[in-house]
Amino acid sequence: MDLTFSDVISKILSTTGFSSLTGGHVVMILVACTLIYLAIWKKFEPLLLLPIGFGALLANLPMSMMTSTDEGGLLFFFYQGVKYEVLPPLIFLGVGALTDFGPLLANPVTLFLGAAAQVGVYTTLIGAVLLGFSLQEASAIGIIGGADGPTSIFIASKLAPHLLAPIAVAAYSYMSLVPLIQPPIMRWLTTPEERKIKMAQLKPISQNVKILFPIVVTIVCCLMLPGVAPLLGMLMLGNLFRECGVTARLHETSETHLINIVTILLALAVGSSMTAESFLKLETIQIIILGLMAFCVATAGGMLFGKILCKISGGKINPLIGSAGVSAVPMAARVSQKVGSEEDPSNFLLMHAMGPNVAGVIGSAVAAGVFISLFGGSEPATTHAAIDATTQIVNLPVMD
Amino acid sequence: MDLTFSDVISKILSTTGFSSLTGGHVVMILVACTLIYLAIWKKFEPLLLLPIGFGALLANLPMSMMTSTDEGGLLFFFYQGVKYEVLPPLIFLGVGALTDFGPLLANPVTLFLGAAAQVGVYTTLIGAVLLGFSLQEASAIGIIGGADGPTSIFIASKLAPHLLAPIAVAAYSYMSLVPLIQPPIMRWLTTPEERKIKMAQLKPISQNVKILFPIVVTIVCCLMLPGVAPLLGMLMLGNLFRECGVTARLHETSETHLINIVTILLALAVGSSMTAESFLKLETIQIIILGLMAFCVATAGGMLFGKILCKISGGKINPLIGSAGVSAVPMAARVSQKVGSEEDPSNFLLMHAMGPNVAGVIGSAVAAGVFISLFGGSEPATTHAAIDATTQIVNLPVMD
Amino acid sequence: MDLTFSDVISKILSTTGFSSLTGGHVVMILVACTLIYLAIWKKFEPLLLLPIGFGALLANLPMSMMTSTDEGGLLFFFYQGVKYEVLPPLIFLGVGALTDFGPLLANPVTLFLGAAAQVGVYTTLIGAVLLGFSLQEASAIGIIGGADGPTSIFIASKLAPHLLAPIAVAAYSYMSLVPLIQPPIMRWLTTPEERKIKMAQLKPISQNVKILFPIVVTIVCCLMLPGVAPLLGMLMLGNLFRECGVTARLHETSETHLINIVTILLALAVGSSMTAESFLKLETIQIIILGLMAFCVATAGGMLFGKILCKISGGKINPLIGSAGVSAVPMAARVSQKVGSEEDPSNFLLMHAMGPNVAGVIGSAVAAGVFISLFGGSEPATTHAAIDATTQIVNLPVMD
Amino acid sequence: MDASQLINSIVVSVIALSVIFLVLTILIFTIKILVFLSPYKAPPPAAVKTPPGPAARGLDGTHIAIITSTMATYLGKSQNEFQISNIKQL
Amino acid sequence: MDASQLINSIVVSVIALSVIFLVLTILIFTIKILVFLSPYKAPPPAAVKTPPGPAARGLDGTHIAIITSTMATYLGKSQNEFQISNIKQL
Amino acid sequence: MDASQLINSIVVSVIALSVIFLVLTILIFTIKILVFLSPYKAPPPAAVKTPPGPAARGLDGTHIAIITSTMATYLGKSQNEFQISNIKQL
Ligand code: NA
Ligand code: NA
Ligand code: NA
Repeated sequence: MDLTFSDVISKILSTTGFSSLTGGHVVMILVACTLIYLAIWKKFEPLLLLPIGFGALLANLPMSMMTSTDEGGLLFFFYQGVKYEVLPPLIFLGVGALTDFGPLLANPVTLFLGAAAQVGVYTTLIGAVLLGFSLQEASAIGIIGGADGPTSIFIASKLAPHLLAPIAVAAYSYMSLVPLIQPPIMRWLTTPEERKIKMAQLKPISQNVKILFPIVVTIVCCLMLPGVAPLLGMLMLGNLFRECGVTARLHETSETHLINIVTILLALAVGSSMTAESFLKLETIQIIILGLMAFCVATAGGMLFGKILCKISGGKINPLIGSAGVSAVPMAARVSQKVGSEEDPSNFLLMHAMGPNVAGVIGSAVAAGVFISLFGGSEPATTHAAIDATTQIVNLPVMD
Repeated sequence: MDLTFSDVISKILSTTGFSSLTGGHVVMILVACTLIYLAIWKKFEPLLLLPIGFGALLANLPMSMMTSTDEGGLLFFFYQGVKYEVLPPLIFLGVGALTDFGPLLANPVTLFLGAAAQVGVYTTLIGAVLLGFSLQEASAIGIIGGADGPTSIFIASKLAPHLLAPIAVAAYSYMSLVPLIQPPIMRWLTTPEERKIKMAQLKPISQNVKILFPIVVTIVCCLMLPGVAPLLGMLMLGNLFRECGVTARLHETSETHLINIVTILLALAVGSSMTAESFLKLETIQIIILGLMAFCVATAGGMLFGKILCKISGGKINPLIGSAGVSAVPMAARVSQKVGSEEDPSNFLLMHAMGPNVAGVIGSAVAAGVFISLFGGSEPATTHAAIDATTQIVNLPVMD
Repeated sequence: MDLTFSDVISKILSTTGFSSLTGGHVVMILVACTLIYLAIWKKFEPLLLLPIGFGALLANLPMSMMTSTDEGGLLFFFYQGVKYEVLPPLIFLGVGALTDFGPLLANPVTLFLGAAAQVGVYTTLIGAVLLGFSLQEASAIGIIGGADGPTSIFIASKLAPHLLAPIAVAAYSYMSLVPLIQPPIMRWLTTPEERKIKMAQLKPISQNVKILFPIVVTIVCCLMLPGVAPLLGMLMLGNLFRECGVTARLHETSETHLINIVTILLALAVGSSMTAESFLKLETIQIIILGLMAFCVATAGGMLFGKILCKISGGKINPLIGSAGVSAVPMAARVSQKVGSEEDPSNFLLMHAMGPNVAGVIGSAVAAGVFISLFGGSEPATTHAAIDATTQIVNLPVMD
Repeated sequence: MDASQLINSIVVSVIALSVIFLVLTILIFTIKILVFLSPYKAPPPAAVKTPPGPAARGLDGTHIAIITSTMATYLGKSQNEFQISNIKQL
Repeated sequence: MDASQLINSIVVSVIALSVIFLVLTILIFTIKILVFLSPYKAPPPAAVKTPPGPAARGLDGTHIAIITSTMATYLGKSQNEFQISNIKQL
Repeated sequence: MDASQLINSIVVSVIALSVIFLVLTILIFTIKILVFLSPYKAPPPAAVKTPPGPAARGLDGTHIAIITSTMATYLGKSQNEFQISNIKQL
């Protein structure tokens, strides 16, 4: 059989991306470039949004076999780490290694602020149900208000994997927008006098307490909400590596190259799920609006509880640190500092705001645990998923 | 269908860990906390025992799906790296990159001390058979006397996976106890005159010998005992990265972040296999007692052969370096140094003891190879395992 | 049942490698040692050829279960990363993070030199077809002329996996021989006057162009040749991490520990495929000869196009930089510098040669994309491979 | 969406938020107990605490202080403004 | 190997090389457009640009220049021949 | 456990230990051959052996020696007690 010039040319033409480029691809390429633009030039969570955007770009170059569902493709393999929920806990291992819970331990009452900010999760849940989402979907959307990327990805891949991409993008985008979203709400809910409150210096904490804290939190929380064990357990293990003083090697690796490698794989995988079919839907716009609402209500929830604590403590707690309860570490704490110092430049709230800030991480992990307890273990779904997994693995093609 | 408050509350209550907490769980949580305590406050091999203990803690928080057999759980995935024997060889790659075989090459006769210390492996094997263990199980228990964590895990997961957890815990615990276990035996078996022997300075070794050594060891040992290839091959490759002088990048990665990442995964996986059913058994206590015996006899074996070498060499070899043949690098070598300098503070045995110390690593790897040759390849077991593996992989559920 | 001494001894003897050592094994062990020798003492691409050689050594120690096809063996697992084409793109992520495309952007016409050097690929392809190879095989052999290890491995594992080992070895060996292969051809094809041409200093390039370049290249090339997306996409993502200025963490990890870890796994996997059956064939010798031809013709192609550019530009471009179009970064560029400075010691061509040098990487990635478009997606092959993969995965034994 | 879904979501929200407050309240008390059991003790003030690196190599803080003050004298600068950190023993 | 395979390989080669030149030509024009749209602008010359590390810690280039010239004087060496890079503020 | 298991375990132990001694004896002879074939040669004493870093950058050992001795003079310390390792050429 002879190949003629026209045979070969038509073969090449038929395999270019142009031959199957659709409007959906073009729009998604623009969306991907927008994410990359926001990451690089607007510094929106670049460590996540840049590879998410690049993954989305690759996934939407037609015929490149780079979507999360192209079996045997490169990003398909990375996506398995999201689907089987291996990568988000490893990110949390690094987050734990990077987190100093000292300010929280010095002022444990700020844990309430991390709890109060979760009110954003539930108003959003109710809003999502009103818009017609199922309870599972609404829960995954609500957790955007937790302002915690890995938690959002973990819950979305568990309860509503078809909404993973918009939820992850909304979560990371709004985390970057915290310095714009929060200050108006914070000023609106506080009086200048409240904003001027100076807080007493934090008590130092003994090393033993810092070491025991992650162990105790793991036992208490995972006994009550077992579904949160992968996330919270890894977060606390990372923190234990940090505080125990005898595992410097593991601490260093967890907070540098391990979290970096996992971030690259996770972000590309999330990006690879951003196909036109999954992203260009009314639901995406609804999720983006609901996500904004989640952040706003979470901020307000933290602030209002901050005001309550202020009253109860006899004016010793500045309500501005309440907004840091949304987590979004450390941006939200910096916002508290900034809004406070606008009123009184000599007011240093940063360390005080770090307490509710890291409390917010625990708070949304606990919120995630409640959702898993409620919706996570239904028997039929697992069976169905097992069949799914079987089919996927045994049909895995070698790409050639 | 409406959810009532009582529905939701009972759903949450039914999914708390308390609902299925057993006495076994409580005891194992205490065991896990004990391991963490020993790792942090007693500095018992913290790089391994801390994550092992934490993995055991997570595995025994009921319903958290964190045991090594909870298909689809996080630690289940890590455990596959133990089960398929990928992680221990990668640890050995890093160990090789960290090991200087120079003192061994300068005094190759010390390899005999690494061989003699394996006598602990075989007396323990016989003891285990006397207690009713099968030959395979007894071999896996005996290798605790090799004082080499990755080798113990490798052999246990091959010959007696149901005993993996107690074997790993015993191996790492006793390695930490070497400074307590060895000195009485060493003093009891030597005279003050012997302990005062000063050894001649080690000859320098040419770089070419250091480069050729790992290659030659690989060829010789793997030809004679092919089953040891994954362990010994990776150990020697790591050492070749170190000595060859042209792969500094690979050497650095092997001895830092690669071994650290693998250590985290391996230790969590080992910990996740510590369930009440597998750990709270008479066998565990037997293994712990046999393991102590293994260390003691191994120390004595090395010492006695050290005395023989002392005689043969006309008093040029201090028998105290014999105890370093158990491996437990570098603690055992430091113990030789310490016991020697107690008798004569000007006696520096450390570098001399490093020879038998690294010889002990090779010795127990060779011992492992013999076990694999004898018990490793029986056809029915493999077939059975293949069916097992198939079942496990095709039934892998997505967790949700 | 009693084990007698003779039982046990015969069991051990029957499981030594000697019992099944063949001439093929011996020859391959010598080949492996030759590769290790070349890597260490002749500094032939030691980061790759040392672990390739060591992997080949382990694979050919009989009964060690270390070949790429020994299901359940250690290197079998690493080999899956080659087979499913996960590892080469991750190497390219690191290569992109290490590459400065500035000289190319300052003088974009040098991209033509990277294209012209691909002529070596196609003359080799034709030569391979003349020797009886199929078109797919010939394409995989031809890409050796691209002088790019990961590209060669990627294409070989896609189009001709049975030729992977000789192709990878030839590619890396000849890359090391560039300083010997190229200068005679370069001197033969140029006049002393041409070699003395001094080039104008490169224009500086704005940071925005450096950031936009990897994004645009990805879109343009992957739209036209979607099959190249895993390789080129990762290359460009790595470069984006480097240039964007907001992802320093990911950049550092990509260019150090991630690429190092992947290199170890990839090289061992490639080495593990070097069995006597796959390597000791006439085809290997043919591939080695064809590979040399590929490098020579590629060099000549780059030189001749360099002469054309020299003419067109009115003598402003020194044709010596053309040979750098073969890629083999940065050796080929250094060769251009060296041959130029031999003629005139004040002539600094290095930075000018870096343009075609990195262009050669893009050029051979594009050449790979054309091959994938032509031969990569035939339906029957994929089906067959899927069945293969299924069989392999479901039959995976636990080694014991 | 029917009314029952809305009611469900409200029920879930109220209970979930209560659970969060319950869990975090338990954590607060746990922390207070921990802090009570293991209060912070200020470390005893080390008389002349020196950087461990050089000291371990035989160069103690005194040498560094001498070098620093010598250079400070020549430079007319406060000794607090710079630190010599890379002196190694041969 | 029959003649048709040879012809096939030549056809493939010619077209593939053409495609490469086509793709890279497009890239060249793309680069030229990018460079045209975003030309290089020299950064404004910073009056006394100092290494960021020490400066950020309160030691500016002046201090380093003084130390350097002092040592250079004693050593009779050009100041271009060495650099003090490891002074940190305590 | 019956007696045969015990006998088996003793047989296995004796043979295994013998194999270990056999293998390690072979290794000892291999090492001795390697050391014989490639004996250690002391590197020729470089007249003024300097750290490669600075030397490669144009600063040879002489400069460092001068700086070291100058500082040593001022500090009244032996030159063996410290090392300047971080001078880089600009
Ligand atoms: Na939160
Ligand atoms: Na040992
Ligand atoms: Na190339």
